[in-house]
Amino acid sequence: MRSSLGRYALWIGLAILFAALPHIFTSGTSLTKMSLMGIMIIFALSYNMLLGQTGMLSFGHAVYYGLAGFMVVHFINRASGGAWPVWLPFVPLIGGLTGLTFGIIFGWVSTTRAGTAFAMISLGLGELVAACSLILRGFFGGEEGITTNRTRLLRLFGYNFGPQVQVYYLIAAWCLICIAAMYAITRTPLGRMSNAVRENPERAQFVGYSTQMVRFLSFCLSGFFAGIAGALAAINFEIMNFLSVSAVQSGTVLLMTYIGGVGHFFGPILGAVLITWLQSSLSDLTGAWMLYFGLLFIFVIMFSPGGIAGWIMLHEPLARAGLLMRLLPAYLLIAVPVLIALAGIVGLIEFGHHYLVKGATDGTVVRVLGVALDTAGPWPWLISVGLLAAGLILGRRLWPVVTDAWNGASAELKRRISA
Amino acid sequence: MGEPMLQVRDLHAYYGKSHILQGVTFDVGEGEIVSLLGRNGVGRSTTIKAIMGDVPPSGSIRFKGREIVGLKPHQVARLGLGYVPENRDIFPGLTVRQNLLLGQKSTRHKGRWSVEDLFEVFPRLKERADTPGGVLSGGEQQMLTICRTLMGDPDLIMIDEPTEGLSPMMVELVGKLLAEIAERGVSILLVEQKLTIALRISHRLYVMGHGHIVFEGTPAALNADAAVRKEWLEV
Amino acid sequence: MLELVIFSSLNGVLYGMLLFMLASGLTLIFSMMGVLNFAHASFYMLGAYFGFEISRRIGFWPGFVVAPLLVGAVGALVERYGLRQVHRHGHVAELLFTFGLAFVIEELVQMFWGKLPVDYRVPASLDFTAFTLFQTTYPAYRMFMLLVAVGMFVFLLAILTRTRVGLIIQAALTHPNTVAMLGHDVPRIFMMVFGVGSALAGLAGVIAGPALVTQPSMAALLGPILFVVVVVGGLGSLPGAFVASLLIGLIQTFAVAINLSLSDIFGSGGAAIFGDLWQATVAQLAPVIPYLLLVLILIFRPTGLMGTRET
Amino acid sequence: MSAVALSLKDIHKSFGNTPIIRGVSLDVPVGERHAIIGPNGAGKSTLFHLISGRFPVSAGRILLRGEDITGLPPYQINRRGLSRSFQVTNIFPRLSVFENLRCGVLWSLGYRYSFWRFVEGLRDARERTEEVMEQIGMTARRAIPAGVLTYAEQRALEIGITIAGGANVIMLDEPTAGMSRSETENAVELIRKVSQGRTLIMVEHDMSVVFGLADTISVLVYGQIIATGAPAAIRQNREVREAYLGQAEEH
Amino acid sequence: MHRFWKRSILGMAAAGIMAWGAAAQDTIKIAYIDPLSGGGASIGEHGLKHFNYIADMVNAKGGVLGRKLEILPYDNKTNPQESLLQAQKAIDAGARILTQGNGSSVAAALSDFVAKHNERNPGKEVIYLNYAAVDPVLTNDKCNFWHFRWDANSDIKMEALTNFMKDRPAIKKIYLINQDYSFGQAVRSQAVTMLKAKRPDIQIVGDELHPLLRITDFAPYVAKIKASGADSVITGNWGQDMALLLKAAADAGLQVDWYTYYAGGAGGPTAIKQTGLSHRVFAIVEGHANVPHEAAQKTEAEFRARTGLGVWYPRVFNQMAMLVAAIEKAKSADPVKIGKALEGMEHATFTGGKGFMRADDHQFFQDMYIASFGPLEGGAKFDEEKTGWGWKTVGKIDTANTILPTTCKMQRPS
Repeated sequence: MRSSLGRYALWIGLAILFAALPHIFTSGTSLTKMSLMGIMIIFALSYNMLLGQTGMLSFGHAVYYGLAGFMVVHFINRASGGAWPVWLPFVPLIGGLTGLTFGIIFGWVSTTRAGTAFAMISLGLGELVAACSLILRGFFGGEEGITTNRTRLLRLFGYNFGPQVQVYYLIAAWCLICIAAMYAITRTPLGRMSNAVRENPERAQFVGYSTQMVRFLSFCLSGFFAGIAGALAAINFEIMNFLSVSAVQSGTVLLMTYIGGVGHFFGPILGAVLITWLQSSLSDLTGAWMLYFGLLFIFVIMFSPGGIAGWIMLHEPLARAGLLMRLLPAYLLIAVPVLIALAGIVGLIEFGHHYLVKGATDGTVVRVLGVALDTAGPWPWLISVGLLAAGLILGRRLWPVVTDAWNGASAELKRRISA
Repeated sequence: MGEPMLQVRDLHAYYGKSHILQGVTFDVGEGEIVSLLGRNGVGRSTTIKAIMGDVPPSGSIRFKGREIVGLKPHQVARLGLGYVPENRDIFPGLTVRQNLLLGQKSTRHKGRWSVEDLFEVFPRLKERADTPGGVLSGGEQQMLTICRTLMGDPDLIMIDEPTEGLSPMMVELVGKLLAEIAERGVSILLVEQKLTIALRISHRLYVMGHGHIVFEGTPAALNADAAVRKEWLEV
Repeated sequence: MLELVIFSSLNGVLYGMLLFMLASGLTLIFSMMGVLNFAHASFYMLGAYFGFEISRRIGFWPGFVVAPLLVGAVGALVERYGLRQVHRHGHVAELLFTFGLAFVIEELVQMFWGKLPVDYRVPASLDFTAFTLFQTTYPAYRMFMLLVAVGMFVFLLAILTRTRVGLIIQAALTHPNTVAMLGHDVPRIFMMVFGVGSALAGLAGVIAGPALVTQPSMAALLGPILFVVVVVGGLGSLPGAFVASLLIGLIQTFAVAINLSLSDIFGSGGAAIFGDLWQATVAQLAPVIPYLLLVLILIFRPTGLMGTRET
Repeated sequence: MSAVALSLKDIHKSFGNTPIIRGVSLDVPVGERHAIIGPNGAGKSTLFHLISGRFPVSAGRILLRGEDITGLPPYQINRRGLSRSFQVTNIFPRLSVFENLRCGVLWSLGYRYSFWRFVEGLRDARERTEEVMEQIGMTARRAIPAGVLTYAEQRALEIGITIAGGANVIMLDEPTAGMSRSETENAVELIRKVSQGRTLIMVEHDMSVVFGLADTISVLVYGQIIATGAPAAIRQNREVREAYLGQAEEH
Repeated sequence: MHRFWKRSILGMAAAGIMAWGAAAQDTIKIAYIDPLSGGGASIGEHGLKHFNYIADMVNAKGGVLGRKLEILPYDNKTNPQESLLQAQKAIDAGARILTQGNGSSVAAALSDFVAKHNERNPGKEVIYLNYAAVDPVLTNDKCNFWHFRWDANSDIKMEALTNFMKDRPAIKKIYLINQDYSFGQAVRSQAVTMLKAKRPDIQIVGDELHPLLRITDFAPYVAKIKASGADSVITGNWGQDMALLLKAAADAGLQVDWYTYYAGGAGGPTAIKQTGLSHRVFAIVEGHANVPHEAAQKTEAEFRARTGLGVWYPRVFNQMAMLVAAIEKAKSADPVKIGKALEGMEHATFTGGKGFMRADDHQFFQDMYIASFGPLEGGAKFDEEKTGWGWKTVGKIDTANTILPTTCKMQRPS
């Protein structure tokens, strides 16, 4: 049995981290980004309750996030100026309940089916709501969406939640609560039976559980947390519009969760942080950021279906045994060709992007590290392809070093365990 | 040529974690009818699937002097090994004739059998040439499956439980077909649970039990060996 | 009114046939691999862009022939080096792979051809009026599209039912293992079907490109509707896909022509409860109808109209 | 006569036009170990699926200790005290041995769908799981994901899950299929142990297992039961011999 | 220089170099927040070229108050929430002037964001210059002091358009087809009201709203238009909805006049050329390439030579010129002072007319043109999208005839 201190250390550490972050990254941008990350962490974790925990692939999860966000915007607008005695920090609950309500309604409809049929129903429901969001202007506010002002509610301890940093702490607190709650749920009978339903729905039936009921309850809970995320988004941005319920938003949370890794609880957290960061930062660097994004996704599916978390956790037993250092030389070695190949790919995409997208108006010449390269000529292409090829060939050559190191370390691990 | 047509040596195969075949060795000679007997779950079907390349085995399988371990099923089939699966797997939406034509590996290759030949052996099939395979009776389906494989002109045909679930009359018909097959110079490896046909038409028999060959000999020898029958075959 | 009905029918059938050109490939691929290919509409878009690129260099007709072949080749490569590798990770991974692929193709298309619609023209040889009815002209190119779509349907049917390759494909759809045992190279057949399915989508793109608009969102516009078609028709059922394509084509077209709203029928009383929904006309709701149909079908008749297996 | 645990009343089942089960009636008394044997394709597994609610019957009634369970979904039948294993190993591959067994325990202890208490905190569930784990001899393997166990271990786990919920009626579908000799012997021991005080219905091909375990044997051929009786009687039954070995064989 | 490399290097450098930051104090930073990737990228990039061109022009003349203008591009992916994040980034980077144009949803979000930001961060105000978002609400119910708009809002455009149409007796039956969202609905309702007031004899034979950017084939709609017997169509459609609509109309041989807002938008000219609707498509604009104003023609030529594209946004020139004037007048780049200087400012427009920024609602009023698209004729020099066709003025509405009342009630900083 773990000591109770050990059990809580992680959570206390996380709380301290959340509290300390605004003092490390102080700019308004960082605060905004971190707030968004907090929201996305909740959203991605709620999505993983479906995909990772219960094995339900949904293409319409944004419905619960978005609808809750809209509901909260309306709620704040109604309650503004002290009309209703509510404090902002409790408003996310309204979102959660909205998500739950729609989770119950749509979940009742869609969890009667599993697998591809479920995925298709979720797609259909998502498209339905998205299409309605442009028709029902009263609720969704048309293309502009609906704005609100979070400072108009009653003050709590003198905070009006105008400054971003206050909102950050509000989000951080909710994020912590939701992470803990969702983690806790994985450790309850329902959480475990969700896993069982994911693994083997038939068997789950034969130990007394209605798979439909398990899926339905997971779906509702997932809707609840997605609703909280949506509410926090509404509070953070003070605006909701039709994009929040759209397929794009549903797709984004799917990508986040999958890239982060569906097999481990912390995977979606990684994914949410990474993808949020990439979305707002990569676009500063390159107009082709979406392409990188898509390629990363395909790469993960093909070579690391467990996502980043899966890859990390592959090393966990080794790390525990203190054998990780044995892999380091091999990893450093393979990093060289990987980086070379990556440079080649980036070159191809960036030169391509420049030549095709900007060449006509901005000229075809690119300066890289002070060297002018004309993308209309062969050189940039030859260099990129050369780098890519060199990286691939070298990587192939060096790959056995990695497998040897891996096998060596695993063998050592086995030896130690059996010893 | 000294080597038998099919030569299986020390064959091992796993199904998941389960060690199904634990060193199976046997031969089928040219023109020979050999039966592989045994109860359910002893690995008879796995043996055939391993030969066909459907289950990855270790060990050696030589067919017509060529090592075939590692080949894909369609490559094995093209070498002249025919397989009639136990569950029949006829294509229910296609007509009888279409099912037969599918057995041909290519339209150019003319083998020992033509559709007309087979219709002659099985007039029932001819009558039903244009009905969908799915509506045939069990016995008719069995005949169709064997015929379909024959259309591929195999040199050796492996048949998994051809008499399973068939009426005595049908069993007789199948027996007749097997004899006809052998007559045209095709070797047969018959996989059976029941002794009925096997004892009657086989040149040699193998009995399998739990991943091994536990008996090898003529039908007469098996008939004489009550211990083997009781231990490995009977109720 | 009659005029509206006639032209709506013509347009509906045309749209339906266009859907079918895509749905047929999607259905075949689904039957084979059990995976709904999210990137299928992307192949349609690639077809249009390839067609455009070839037509502006050489001419429409070479593009008409070459572009689908190119798309088919791309599809085959995707199957061989993408999907087949992902297969071992399970269906979800396969589905997501095609999802990611659709994303990447859209980005690449935007990179190569830009976001704006490209100037993909109807060839001069088909740029005339086929007939005039009630003073409304019907362009020859649309007739041509209809012809190609019908031709393709007949061709596909013939291939599947009349040829040996078709037999093998039909058999491989249900019993891939058995077909392999009979000496047919099933993985190659799969690759081929994927390629042909993609090529059909490409062909649809080549002919739809000039009539509709060739632009990077054309895949995203059609993609979800395609799923509706194959699911409503019944997963894996080619006749089902055909019926559903026409059905949805006609529904979409006729819905546009109806200006009624709930408040027109039941009076404005319901507006208080249902808000804008009450006021929306059927024409406005037209894009919602297919998804409503999809959800209802999946709930009440999960096999689809003509399918045999549940999703 | 002792009470009847499971009673089948003229069960029929067809797939499309093909009848698979053609009128099976059977009474299994409480506490009996009952084996169903028969050649391939006789419909044994189908019969199991019908009883456990995996497939709906085409006609007939199924009574579990007098209660009609015909047409109920599997989980309802399970909750009424009937539990089954599968011919193809059917476990939760990515969950640990302990988790697998605990999944089998939870419902019977009344924890149902609760998401407000930690599963680790459920003392009775833990104890019951430990007990079952001990019984199937897998305590040492508790933390290992079920997917990486050996085949025989997986089969044992399968039995463990089946009995974990404490059902009175246990149905095992070919529990020893694919096992080696020694593994089979262990499995027979295990089955004997866990079926103590319960009603056991099993399908099995290995005759040594059947004759070693069963009190009563029913022979299913062509979707019909052609004989039911004590092992010795079945062995002598001429019809049974024919069904298994074919009628041509005489000596 | 290519942005990727530039940003990578800057990013690396920025970490440690405060001196660079100090030097940057001297520029007046204008954050350009529009789509630079994905769907709207090409439009966003083109807008950016206007700003860069003008900034270079201003800087070449020594800048403003001795300070150079610097345009900082931010990619908002046409997403309102993303825009707010990017706005925050821009503010962190020292930009106090934001500008944006693509999408009323983004504009509404930004306007709201700016108002709240200024309220919550007194002394750090930012100002928002809107060059293209036309939702009337921004200068009516949702107006605020920090938002200034140089494009005529959709009501004003309709006012101008109907003022033009009322003198065309040939117009008898009008069909309205618009996208089903706020802008399309605004176009539709204003058209109905204004036409009724100005030309009660005109019959509105159809009033269609279709889903936004979701139609692949407009043939069914065209069939309806045809069946209605309309002689003119008014549409606010843009993008693919415009192109597809025209295409379907040409296919069906529909012979009507098209009164549009955005026929000149990206892809529009290409589509019109394809359909062969020579001088049947009219657009309401504040200027076009072939307005015979010498300075404008010269700029147009220079701009085309430099970017390969035409001037889409004469209003960006107006906006920037007035910004410069306001900074000079206020002798400060402080947003509050700029805002006050801009209020009520009168200024010559790009095409030589007179315009003014109404203090009541921060809406700029200017001469409007009705232009038709067809083969170049009569000494017109510039075609569009390399089609060989160009715009021709067929009507001009003076500033005075574009003025509409506003409901704006604005709070001004003291």
